[in-house]
Amino acid sequence: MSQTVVLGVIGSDAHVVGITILEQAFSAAGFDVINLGVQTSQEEFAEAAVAHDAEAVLVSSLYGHAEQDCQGFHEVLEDAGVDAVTYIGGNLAVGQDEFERTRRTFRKLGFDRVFDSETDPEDAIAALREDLQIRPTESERATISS
Amino acid sequence: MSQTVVLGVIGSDAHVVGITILEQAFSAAGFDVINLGVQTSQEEFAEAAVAHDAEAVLVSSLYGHAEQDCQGFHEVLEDAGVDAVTYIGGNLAVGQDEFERTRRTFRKLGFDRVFDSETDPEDAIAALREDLQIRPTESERATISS
Amino acid sequence: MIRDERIPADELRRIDEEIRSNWSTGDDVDFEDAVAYHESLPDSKRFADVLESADKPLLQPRAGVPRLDDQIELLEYLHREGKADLLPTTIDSYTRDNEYEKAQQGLEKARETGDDTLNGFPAVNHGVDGCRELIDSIDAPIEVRHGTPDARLLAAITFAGGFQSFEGGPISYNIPYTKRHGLEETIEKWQFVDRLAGAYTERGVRINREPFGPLTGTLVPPSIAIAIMIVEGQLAATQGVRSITLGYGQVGNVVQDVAALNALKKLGNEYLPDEVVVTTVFHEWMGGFPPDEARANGVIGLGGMTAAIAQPDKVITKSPQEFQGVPTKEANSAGLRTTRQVIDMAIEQKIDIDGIAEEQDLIERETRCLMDTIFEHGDGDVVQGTIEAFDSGALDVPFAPSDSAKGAVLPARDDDGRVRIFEWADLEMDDDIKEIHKARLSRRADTEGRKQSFRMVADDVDAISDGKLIGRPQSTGDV
Amino acid sequence: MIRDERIPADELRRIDEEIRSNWSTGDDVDFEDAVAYHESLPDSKRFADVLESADKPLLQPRAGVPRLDDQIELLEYLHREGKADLLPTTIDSYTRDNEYEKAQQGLEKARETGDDTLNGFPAVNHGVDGCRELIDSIDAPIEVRHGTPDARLLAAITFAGGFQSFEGGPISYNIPYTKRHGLEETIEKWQFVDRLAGAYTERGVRINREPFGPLTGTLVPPSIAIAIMIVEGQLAATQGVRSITLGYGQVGNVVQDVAALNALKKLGNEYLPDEVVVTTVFHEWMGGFPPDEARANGVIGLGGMTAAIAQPDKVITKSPQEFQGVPTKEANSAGLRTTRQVIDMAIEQKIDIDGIAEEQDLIERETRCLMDTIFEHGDGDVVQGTIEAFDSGALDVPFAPSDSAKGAVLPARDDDGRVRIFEWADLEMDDDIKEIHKARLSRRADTEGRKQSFRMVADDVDAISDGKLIGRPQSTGDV
Repeated sequence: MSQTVVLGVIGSDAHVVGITILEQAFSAAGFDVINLGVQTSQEEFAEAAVAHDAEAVLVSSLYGHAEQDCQGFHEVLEDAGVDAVTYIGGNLAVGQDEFERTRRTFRKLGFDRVFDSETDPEDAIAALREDLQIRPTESERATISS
Repeated sequence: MSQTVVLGVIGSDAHVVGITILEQAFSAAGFDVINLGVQTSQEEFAEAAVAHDAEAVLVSSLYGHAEQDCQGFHEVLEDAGVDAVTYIGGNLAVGQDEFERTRRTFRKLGFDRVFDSETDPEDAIAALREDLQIRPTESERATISS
Repeated sequence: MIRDERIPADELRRIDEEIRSNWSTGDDVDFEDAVAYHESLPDSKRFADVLESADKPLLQPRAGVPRLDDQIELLEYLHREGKADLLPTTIDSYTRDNEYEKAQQGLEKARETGDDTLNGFPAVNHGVDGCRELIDSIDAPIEVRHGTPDARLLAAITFAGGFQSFEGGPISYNIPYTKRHGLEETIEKWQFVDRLAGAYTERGVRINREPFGPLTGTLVPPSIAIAIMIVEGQLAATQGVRSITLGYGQVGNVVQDVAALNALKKLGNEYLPDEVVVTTVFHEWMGGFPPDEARANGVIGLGGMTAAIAQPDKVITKSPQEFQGVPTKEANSAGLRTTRQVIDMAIEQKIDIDGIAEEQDLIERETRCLMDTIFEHGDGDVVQGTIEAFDSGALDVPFAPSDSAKGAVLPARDDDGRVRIFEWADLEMDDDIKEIHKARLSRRADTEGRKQSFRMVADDVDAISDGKLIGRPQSTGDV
Repeated sequence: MIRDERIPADELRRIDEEIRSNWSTGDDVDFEDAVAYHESLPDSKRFADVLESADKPLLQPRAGVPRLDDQIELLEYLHREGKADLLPTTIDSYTRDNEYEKAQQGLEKARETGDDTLNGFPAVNHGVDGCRELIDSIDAPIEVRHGTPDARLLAAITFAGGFQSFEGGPISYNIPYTKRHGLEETIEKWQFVDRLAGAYTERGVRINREPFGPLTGTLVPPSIAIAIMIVEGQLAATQGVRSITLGYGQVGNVVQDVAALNALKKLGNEYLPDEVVVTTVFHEWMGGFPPDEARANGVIGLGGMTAAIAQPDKVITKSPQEFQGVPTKEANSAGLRTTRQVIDMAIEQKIDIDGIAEEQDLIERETRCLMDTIFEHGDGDVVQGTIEAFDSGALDVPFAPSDSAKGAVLPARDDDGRVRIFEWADLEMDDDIKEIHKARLSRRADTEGRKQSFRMVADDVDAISDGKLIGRPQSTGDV
């Protein structure tokens, strides 16, 4: 049975290319993907996660305001009764902030994993499989080893 | 009767393009041109001016050492008995020296006229005609006015 | 039901009065006074005339800062040091969202602190007099560039303020810019903008209109961009616009870019009414730029070369600082001069590249498929057809953030670097054309020894910023 | 009488000993030890192998500073930050004039003060050990670049020091660089350099030799450059050189440049013996650069584009600071990266321009005329033929400062920007070819409404630094 991930760009951010590619990548990897698109509010993430009984919520942000957009996000999820793995990725800080510091910030906000904008979709998929304890299917393993 | 000009690049300077164009321009304007080429010494200018009974000596310099290359040049010409109009043109100073200052420097060294590297050959020809009191020929005037 | 019909004069007046009441500066707009002001402008400031009579591509940068005196200084600099032929005034984000109060606060803060608290020039807040001071100060035509779904008040004020060119359109300033504005809504609002431009045109003041060709700026297949340009051109023409500049964003493959600009010009002239003067604008690469300024100059160089060969009427230039966002005025000027040098060195050369006619033919056939489906979806009405075609996915734009487009179509480069369609979704297209795309992408997959997949799309999106045109897998690239 | 014959082994040894006594560091040269050192070098430092096996154009800048540690740092920077594939070591002017004592004083002063008191790296003074320290420090092949009429000692020391590529030749390092060295003299001296490279080659150490293609760097007609490249290649091959890189300097017309590089490769392979591996190097524009760095980047962009289409084996890059003279290492790297970006974006595209084959055919015919006259002048001996042909003016180079060339031939651009010959003087050429040039220049004169004259030549010399390719009269240009 396939697992469901909710995907979206948080806040007022309108960068769509990244999540379009993530949507394709997760679909191809066998997940059911609910793509909320750009300019998605915290509440919309929570509603979608509940409605689709999502195993994972993947948040993207590229315009540098992720930290303020994610304040209280995990409280909103908890209040709605969402119990899903949460990832965030993208350009998470304005300026030349060292990424380790950024990672700590978003871990503290409640995200299970934090990715920078250079991350390949495959890495996020591999991480999610590990976190959800899913093994690649036979055909995918064949692709990977070929 | 055509007038003779001696032309050359002074010192160790090997920039040939400018004098090649000057040679063509003065020839086309009806002068007899003795082109001494690059890397010409003060003495070679003097010898050529005497040998060809030149009305004008035109010195070119583009590598920034014109001032030291021209020290004592007019004494050498005088000692050889040269009584010609002398012009100098090119990149006459290293760096962003204001051109008026450069002009004064070379006027003091004895040159009758000083030109910067942006000067058109036509301007030098017009100046020389004025200094030697030559009028353009009929056909040239026709070209100019056409 | 909204249709492609000219807004009647009384309706024009009604909307005009209504939208002018949205902000205090709307009161100062007087149409007769505005026409007189335009008539007083010298030839050098008449945008349409300058653009249409040019004998080589004119260059225009992007630029906008909040304060009037700073904007004057910036445009003077770009004109003098960058040798820009045409100048822009880029509008701030609050104004694009019709948040004039927030723009006012930002402007006042900018005036107090001297900081650029807005990311553009809030023309509505500056009002008619502020705009005219700008127009008076600069001896070149100036265009309003923005990204506003509802640009009615902005148009009313900037037209009265002396601007003679206005970028945007109901699709091109909706689909790539906003999530929740419906297409019907933006078409209605832009019909007013075009109708107002038409009203000036009727009085001899030809306001130039420029649909935004690059759309989402990311590997947009030429035929999709061209079809949308034609639709927006038709909508503007219906409302009385007579000077229309159709846009196209560089994809980076020279043959495809030249072919696309040729097709844009040809089909624009074919589809738009004879009384419209059609010109074209080429946008230097709108996708991700390399972070390194030296490499960015290489991208700009390729753009200049393409412009020299295709000879569009106008080129919108990029700067070596594109990666960082808004460039300094020096970098902006540098982008202009690098482009100028390449164009001026190459434009007198006869550079006829093989295969342009074939590629142009393919682009034209694709565009006609899309235009046909639009007309069919609307039973002959282009407005209804556009709305319905986007709704069904028969017309679509890759990477569209708007809910008004499916955004399901996906592009990828073929083995030569031309943009093809990898995922068609519901896009309407003849099967034989789909086969051509499939075969080209299959050839690339063979070269790279991998299956066609979304992975190519992702690699292609990053390729130019990583220093290549085609997103080849790492292993087959150089080290 | 000097002829194109291989220097006998005993004569090689005699000259070698004689020239090594010209400066103290000559004592340290030991051929067997040098061969062993070369054999110890990793594949990544074998110049000929790296160049000949590359699957795309390799990039190489120009760079040389007096102190060894500074030179190491500079080359490391250009390798790391500029991503140069091949590295240079440019030699100082005193060494080029064989003034080793003055170079020594400059080097000592540089060591004391830290200033760059020399305009390059005095390799003779650094000696064999100094050169090897440089070779050991840099993980890339390095070429010696200079401009030395008598480069015998420089070659002896740098070959023993581990350099595997050496620029120059008896014509290309005489005609454009010096006034009073006779051709017979420089040919004799370069026969030794080539013979020494050949001696290493016999032992399996293939020293790459690179005649300097751009010559005077100012509108050199392609056929003249190619003929001289072939002659220098033949002279090197006679002495046993087996890896020869023929050079060509960009003229700025894409069709002519691509045609010339094609012709250079084809005729080089045809005229040189089969056992020689012929490669080509393309020099980005060697004439006057715009003072403005942004415009200079445009010139570099056109160079990169040309290289992407013609695909030479190597490209010598320019920097945006070309106008000022020696660039900073940052600017030098920027030129490399701008070129790399353009090449990598364009090289996978199929860009076949019409008319290249015709232009190439013309260049080949012209080159054959010149080669025929050289052989005729020398009764079959290329050395005597070259000397005699230059003496009679049947072979000539425009703007040559050397007394060994008449320098009477003058080039001008045609209406398409291709370099044609305006003044033939005594240059040997078939009449029908002369007619072609005349007709092309006549068309330009018609376009410009002026007579063909030296004025076009003068205008063309300045055109690129003034922002155009063709030196049109002001009145017909834009304002």
